[in-house]
Amino acid sequence: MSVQSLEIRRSSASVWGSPSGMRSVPTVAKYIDTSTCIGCKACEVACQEWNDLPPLSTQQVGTYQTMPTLDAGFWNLIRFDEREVEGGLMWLMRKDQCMHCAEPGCLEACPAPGAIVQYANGIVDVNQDNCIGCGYCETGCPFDVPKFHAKTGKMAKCTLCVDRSSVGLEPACVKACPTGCLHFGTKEDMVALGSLRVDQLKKGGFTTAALYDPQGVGGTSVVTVLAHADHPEWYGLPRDPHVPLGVRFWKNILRPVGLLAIAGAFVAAVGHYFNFGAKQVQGSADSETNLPQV
Amino acid sequence: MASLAATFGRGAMTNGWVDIKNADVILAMGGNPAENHPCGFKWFIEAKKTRGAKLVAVDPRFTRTAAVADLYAPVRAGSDIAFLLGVIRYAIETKRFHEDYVKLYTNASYLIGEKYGFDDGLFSGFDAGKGEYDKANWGYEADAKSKAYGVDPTLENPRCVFQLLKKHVDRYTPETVEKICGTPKETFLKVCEVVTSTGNAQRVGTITYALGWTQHSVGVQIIRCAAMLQLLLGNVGRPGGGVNALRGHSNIQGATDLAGTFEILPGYLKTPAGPQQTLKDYLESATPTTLNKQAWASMNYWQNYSKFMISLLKAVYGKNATKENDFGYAWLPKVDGNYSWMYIYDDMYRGSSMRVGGKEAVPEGFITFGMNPVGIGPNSSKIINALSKLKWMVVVENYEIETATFWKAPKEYGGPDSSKIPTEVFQLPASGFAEKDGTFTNSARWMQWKWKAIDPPGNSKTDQEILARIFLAVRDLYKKEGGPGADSVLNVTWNYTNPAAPDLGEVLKEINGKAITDIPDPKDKTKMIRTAGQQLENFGQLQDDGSTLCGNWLHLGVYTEAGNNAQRRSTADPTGLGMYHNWGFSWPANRRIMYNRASADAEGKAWDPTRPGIVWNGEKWVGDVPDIKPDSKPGEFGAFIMNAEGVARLFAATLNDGPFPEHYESVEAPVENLLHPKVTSSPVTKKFSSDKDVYGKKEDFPVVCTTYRLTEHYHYWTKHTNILNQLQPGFFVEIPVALAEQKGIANGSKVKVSSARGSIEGVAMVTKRLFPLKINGKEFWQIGFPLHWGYAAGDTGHTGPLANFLTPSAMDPNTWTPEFKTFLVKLEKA
Amino acid sequence: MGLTRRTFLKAGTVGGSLALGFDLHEARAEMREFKISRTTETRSTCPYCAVSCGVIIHTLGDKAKNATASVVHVEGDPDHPINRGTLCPKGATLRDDINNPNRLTSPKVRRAGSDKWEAISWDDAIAQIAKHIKTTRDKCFVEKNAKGQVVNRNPGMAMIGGCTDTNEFNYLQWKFITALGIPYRDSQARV
Amino acid sequence: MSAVPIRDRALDDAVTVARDREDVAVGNEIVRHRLSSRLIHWSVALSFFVSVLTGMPIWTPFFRWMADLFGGLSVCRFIHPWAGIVFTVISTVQFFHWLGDMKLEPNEKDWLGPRAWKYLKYQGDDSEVGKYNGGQKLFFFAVSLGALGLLVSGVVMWYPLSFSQLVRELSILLHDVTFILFSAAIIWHIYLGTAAEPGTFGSMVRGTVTKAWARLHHPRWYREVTGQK
Repeated sequence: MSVQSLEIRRSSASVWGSPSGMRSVPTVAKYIDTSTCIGCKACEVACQEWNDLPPLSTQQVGTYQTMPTLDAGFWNLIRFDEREVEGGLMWLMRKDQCMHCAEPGCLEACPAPGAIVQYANGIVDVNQDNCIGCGYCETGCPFDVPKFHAKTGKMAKCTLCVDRSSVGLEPACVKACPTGCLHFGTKEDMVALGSLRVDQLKKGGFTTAALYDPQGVGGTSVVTVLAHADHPEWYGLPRDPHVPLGVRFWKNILRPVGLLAIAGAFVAAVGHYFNFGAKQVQGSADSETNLPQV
Repeated sequence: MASLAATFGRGAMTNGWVDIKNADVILAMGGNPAENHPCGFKWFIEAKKTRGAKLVAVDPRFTRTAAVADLYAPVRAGSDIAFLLGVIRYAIETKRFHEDYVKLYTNASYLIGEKYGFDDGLFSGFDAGKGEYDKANWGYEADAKSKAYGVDPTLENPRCVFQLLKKHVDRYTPETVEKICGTPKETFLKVCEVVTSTGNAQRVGTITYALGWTQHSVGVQIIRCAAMLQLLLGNVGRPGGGVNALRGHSNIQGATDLAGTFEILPGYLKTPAGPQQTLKDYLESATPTTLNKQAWASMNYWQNYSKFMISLLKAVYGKNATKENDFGYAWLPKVDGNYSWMYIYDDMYRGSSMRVGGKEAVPEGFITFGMNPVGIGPNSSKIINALSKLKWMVVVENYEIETATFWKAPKEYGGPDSSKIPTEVFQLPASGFAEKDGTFTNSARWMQWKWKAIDPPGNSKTDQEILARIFLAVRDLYKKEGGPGADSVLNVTWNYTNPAAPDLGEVLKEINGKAITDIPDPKDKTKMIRTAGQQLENFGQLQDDGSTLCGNWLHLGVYTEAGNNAQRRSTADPTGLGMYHNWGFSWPANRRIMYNRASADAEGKAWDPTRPGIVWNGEKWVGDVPDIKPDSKPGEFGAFIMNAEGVARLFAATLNDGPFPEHYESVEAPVENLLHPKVTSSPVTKKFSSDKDVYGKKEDFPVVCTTYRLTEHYHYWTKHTNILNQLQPGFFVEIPVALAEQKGIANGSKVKVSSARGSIEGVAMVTKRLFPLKINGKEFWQIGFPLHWGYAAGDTGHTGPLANFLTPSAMDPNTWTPEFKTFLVKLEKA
Repeated sequence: MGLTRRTFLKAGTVGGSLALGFDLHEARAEMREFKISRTTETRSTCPYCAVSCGVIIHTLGDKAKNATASVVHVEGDPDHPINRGTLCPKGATLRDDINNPNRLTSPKVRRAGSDKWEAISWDDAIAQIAKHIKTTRDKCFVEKNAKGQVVNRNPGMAMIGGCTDTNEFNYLQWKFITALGIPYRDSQARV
Repeated sequence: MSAVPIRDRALDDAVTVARDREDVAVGNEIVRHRLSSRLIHWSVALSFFVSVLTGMPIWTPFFRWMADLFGGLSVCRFIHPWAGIVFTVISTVQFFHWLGDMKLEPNEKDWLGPRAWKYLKYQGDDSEVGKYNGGQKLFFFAVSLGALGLLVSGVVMWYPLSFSQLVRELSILLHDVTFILFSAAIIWHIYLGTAAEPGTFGSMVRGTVTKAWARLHHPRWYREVTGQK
C-alpha cells in the first residue's frame, strides 16, 4: 500500500525506518471471544474465499480440526481441544491466525527491505513483492504463524484483510462469523469490548477469564477473550510470547557489532599498512647471494 | 409440525430468529443449533451477552451448542419425553408455572369426558387389532346447559386437564428421569430450575428444536411436551418465547405451505379423500365447529375454510371452475390411505397397494426435483431396490446424486446388477439458487424474494422451465389423444405470459390472489373493497362465491397492489425487538410472532412491558400485527384463533398416539420401557413388513446410534464442493473414549458399524464428547455419525458410506416421519 | 501494455537502487486491490438451511451488453436482519457451489439395462418424459376406487421435491401434481 | 626435493612446472602452489565471495546494493544456500588437500598469542617457519571449522520448520558469528596476501614465489626446497 493511503509505521530491514507520522490513524484490532466460538469454520473459508486461496486436500484423522497448523494457503485455523476439568467437559475452540503484534517478531527477523510492513493502523503484512521467502519470520514469530508457500516461494499469512480495512471494511472472517465471537474496530474499542466480556465471564463463574493481549510483543491487534486465561496453552497460545531473544540479540546487537567488527578488521588492516608498511623482500630476488640473512 | 398445530393451531416456528435475542432462558434440545443454524444461533449468543440469558443444551452428545451453553445435560437418544415430562412435573410440583396465563390461554381448565383414561402404557380406546386408538374417547365433557364445554377455572376438578396432566406426569420424578434418560439427577434438577424460572410474567424462555425431536417414532409427542411446557410457563406468543422449530432446508417451510406433502393442499387445506365426493361433503368435514368457552368466544379462524378452498379452486381451474361444477372439485385427485414417504418406496418395492379394499397400481414412474431419497433414506437399500423396479424416473438436479445413479450403486447396498434394472433414468440439469429469482420462506415464515445473479451454467435450465415444459408436453398429448382423466389435465390453468418458463413474479401474484370481479364492501354495498383484477390485500377479502382466486390463502398479502412485498428490504425496527415488519413478508398477514395475543394479559397489558408483543390501546391492538381481530376488545376472543376452542391445548385429542405425551422407547430400543415393560415402544407406531424391513434386537445390537449433520456440510450436496470437503473430508464415527478402549479402537483407525440392515465402515473419532449413560443402573453406550456422504461426489473423490443404509423403516404415527435419530448397532474394529 | 502504478513502482525500485547504490525507502508496491469495488451486486438468499441468510452475489462486469457475468465473490448481506452479513462455512463458500465444476450442464439418459449415461437433447428428453407420463397415467389412472367413489388419481406415479426451490416453483409443482392426479407425493418436510 | 635444472626452453618454465608440481625450485622461483591447489583455493574464494555478496544484502539492508549484482534479493535468496553448499564442498576438498601440510608443530602454539603480534610487527623470529607458518595453519583450521559451522547453521536456516525454535535461533546466531569472524579473517587474509606481503599474491596466480620471498617468509621451507642452508 502506498504511503499516500496507508502510512507505514515500520518496515522490515529498513535502514532509516519508514516515513510516517504525518497522519494520525487509529490502531485497528480484531476481537476473538473463544467463549462464544462454536468452531463452525466460517472464518476459515471466508478468509480463503476473500483471498482466493484454493482449497487444500485434507483427510479425516479423528478430529474436527481441519489441519494441524496454519498453512501458506490457509491463514485462519480453528484449533479444537476437548478437555475434562473437575468433572466438567469443555470443548475449546480458538481461531488461530496472525496476531498482528505491535512489536512483530517476524518484521524484526525479516531481512528483506519492505517485505514485512506494519501499517500505521497496526496491521502487519507480508508484501509479496518484496518477500524473498527466506523464512526468518518463522523463527521471529512467537506464534508460529508465517508459512512458506511452495508455489510462490514466499511467505504468507493473514493480512487482517488490509485490502478491505483500507477501504473501511471489516476483515472477511469477522464479517462472516455467525455467532459474533469475532469483532473488528479500533484497538481501544476492542479492548473495551474484551473487558466487558471478561467481566461477564467472571460473573458467570469463570474466575480466571482475561483478555489475551500479550505485552511481551507490545500487545497485539488480535485480542482474545479466554475463559481460562490461566491456561492459554489449552487454546494453543504461548503463555508469555515475546520476540525471540535470539532474534533480538541477532538484529540489535550482533548485527551492528558484526558490522563494526568487519569494518574494524578493514580499518585495522589499513592502519597496519600505514604503520608498518609492507614486509618487503629485500634486494633483487634473482640473486641468491643477495638474499637477506635471516 | 403436527404437534404444534395440534397444540397452538398452526404448525410452524412461533417466533423468529432475531426474536431469540429477547429470551431469558433458551432450551436447545432435539437440535444442535450452533451446528446446524450458526447464523440463527447468533441470536442465542446475543441473548447471553446482552440479557445474561441462560442457554441450556440437552443432547446425547456434547455438541457445538453444548460447548457454549451455560448448562449441558446428557440424555439418552430417544428418551426426551421422559425428560420433558419430568420438567413439567417439576414445574407443577414447585408451582413454577405461570398460573394466570395457563388459566387464560390454555385448556387446563377444560373438563375431559369420562371415557378418557390411561393405564399401564395405554390410553383408553386402543384397538390392538388395528394398532390404533379411537380418539373419540378423549373428548371434552360437554356442558349440557350452555352447549359449551365444561370448565373449572379453579383447576381443581380431578377431570380437568390440569389435574389429569398433573396425575399423568406424576410418575416422572427426577429419579425416574435419571433411570430412563441417564441424566444425573442433580443436572436434571438444575435444568428444571433454570427452565422453569420463566414460569411467570416477568421472564420469558424459548425452546428450540429440530430433527433431533422430529425424527423419532414418538417425535410429535416429544414436541408436544415442549409446547405444553411452554404453555405452562406462559411463554407462547411472547417476544423471547415460543417453540421454535428450526427447519433444515431453505424452503422447507414454503414447500410445506404450498402442499409439498400428500395430505395437504396449499395453505394446509386438507387433501380431499375418497369419501368426500362433493365440495359440500368436503367443506363440512374440513371446517371445524367453534367451541365456545363461557368466558369468551373463539374466532375459530378455520370457519373461513370455504373461502380458502374455493379461492384455491379458482386459482387452479380458473374460468373452468364454476359454481355449477363445484368449482372443479371433482377434478382434484382424492386420496385413500397413506401415500407418504415410506409408503412410496414400500408400495414401489412390494409392487402392490391396497386402497379401500381394492388393488391399485403402484408407482412405475418417479419424478424428483432436488431430492435424493437414496441418501435421505431410511433404509437406503430398500429404496435402491424400490427404484430398480421403476419403468422410468426423472431426476432434476444441480449435481449427479445417488438417486440418479442408483443403478450403479456399489454392490454392498444390495441393489440388482445394472443390466437387470429396467428403469429409464433422465437426469436433467437444473439451475441453482443464484440462477433464478423467486421467494424462499424461512423457518420463521419470512418470505423473501431473491434476485437472479447469473444464467444457469451450460445447457441447464430453471426448474420452473423444466416443469412447465414437461407439463405442456403432457397437456399437448392429452389434447391430441385424450385419455382417462383428461379433464383433470386440461382444465388446470397455466395462463402465464410465457407458459414454457413462467415468470415467478406472475406466479407469486397468483399465489397471493386477486379479485375476479368487483367485491362490494359488506357494510356499504355501493363501495368496493376490491375491483376486478386487483390483487387482494388480506384474508378478509377472500370470498367463497368464486369472485376471488388465491393460490394460498396463508400467503395473502405477499403481493398486493403495492407490489411484491417479499422484495421489501427496510431495516427499520421501531420496536427494537427484532420484528422488521417491512423486511420481506411474514405469513400469516406479516405477523412476526404468532399467537401474540397471549403476550398480553386479560386486560390487554403486556406481561412484561419491556417486551410487548401486542397491547390494547383502548381502541385496537398495537405492536406486532395482532393475531386476533385488530379491534376486538380484550376478552372478546380467545388467544389461539386457529383452535376451535380459542385456547391452546395442553390436552390434544387430535393426535394418533394420545392426548398427552408418554414415554415410549424407540422401535429399536436398547432397554424395556421402565414405566410399562409391556408397552415398550409406541403401540401405534408403524413398521413395515417387506423382506428389506428388518429390525434389530438389543441383544445383537447393544449400542444406541444416532445420526446428524455437520456445520461444514449441507445434506448430500456439498461433498461436490472441495472447499467444504477440506473442512470435513470424510465420513467418521464418533465413539466414546471408554468404548474405544474396550474395543481396542485407536483414534483415526477404521471401524465397522452394523445394524440389522447392513454395515458401513469409517474413521473412528474417539471423543470425550460422548460417554456411557447409566440407564436403570446399567451402563449403555451411544455412538453417532454424520450423514453427508454417499457414492456420488463428482470428481472430488470424497465419497463415503450412506449413513441411512443403517437406519430403520420405523416412523411416527402422526407425521410418518422416519426414526433416524435412534436405532441399534454394534461396533467393531475394521 | 500500459505502465500501471504497480509496475511503475517496481521499475522505480530497480532503477533507483541501481542508480544510487542502495535505496533507503524501498518502494511499496500496491498490494491486492479491493477486488469487488466495481462488481455487480445481486441480493439473494442462501439456499442451504432455513435461517435464510441474505447474501450478496458479486458478478464480474457491470451488466454492460458486452460483459459476461460470472460469480467472483459471495458475501453476507449486512442489511439482512437475521444474518447481518454473517455466513456459516457453507454460505461463505457459495461461490464454489455456483461455480462448481461438478454442476450438471446437459441432460442425460440412462436406458433400461444400461450401465452408462447417454447424452440427450432437451427436446427429446421432454418428449420422451411426456410420453412416459402419458403412458403410465393412462394405464394406472383410477377414476373410481374400490368403493365406487370418484377419486381421479394416478397412483402409477410418484413425485417428490421442492424444499430447496422457490415457493413459486412449489406452487407450479402442486398444480402439475394436481393436473396429473399424483397421490404419491412428498417433500423433505417429512424427512 | 631438489632443484630442477634450468632448461633452455620456453619462457616461463616455472608456470609449466607449477601445473602439477610444487615445492620445487625453477630458476629463481619456487613453485609454491601447483595448479590444483590454486584452482581449489580460487574455487573456495569464488564460492565464498558469491556467498558473501548474496548473503550480505540479506544480512543487512546496508549491503542491499550488492543484491542488484545478482538481480535482486530474491535471486540472492536463491543463490546463497547453493553457493554455500558449493563453498562447503570445495572447502572440504581443500581441507583434505592441505591437511598434510598443516600439521601444527609444538612450537607453533604461541601463534595464538604474542607470536602473532610479533609477526604483525615484523619482529618475529621466522627462521624455523616451514611452508606455512603457525598463523596460516591456525587460519586454515579456523576457516575449515567456520565452513562447517556455516554449513550446519545454514542448513537449519534453509529449512527452518524442520528444526525447533531453539535450534533455529542458535543457528542464526552461529551463522552470524561465524560469518563475522570469517569476514574479518578474510580481510586480513587478503591484506596479508597482497598489500602487506608483496610477492605472496603471485603464489596463488602463477603458483610461484621468488626464492628471496621464500627465504624471507618461509626460511625452513626455502631450505628444504633448495637444499641450501
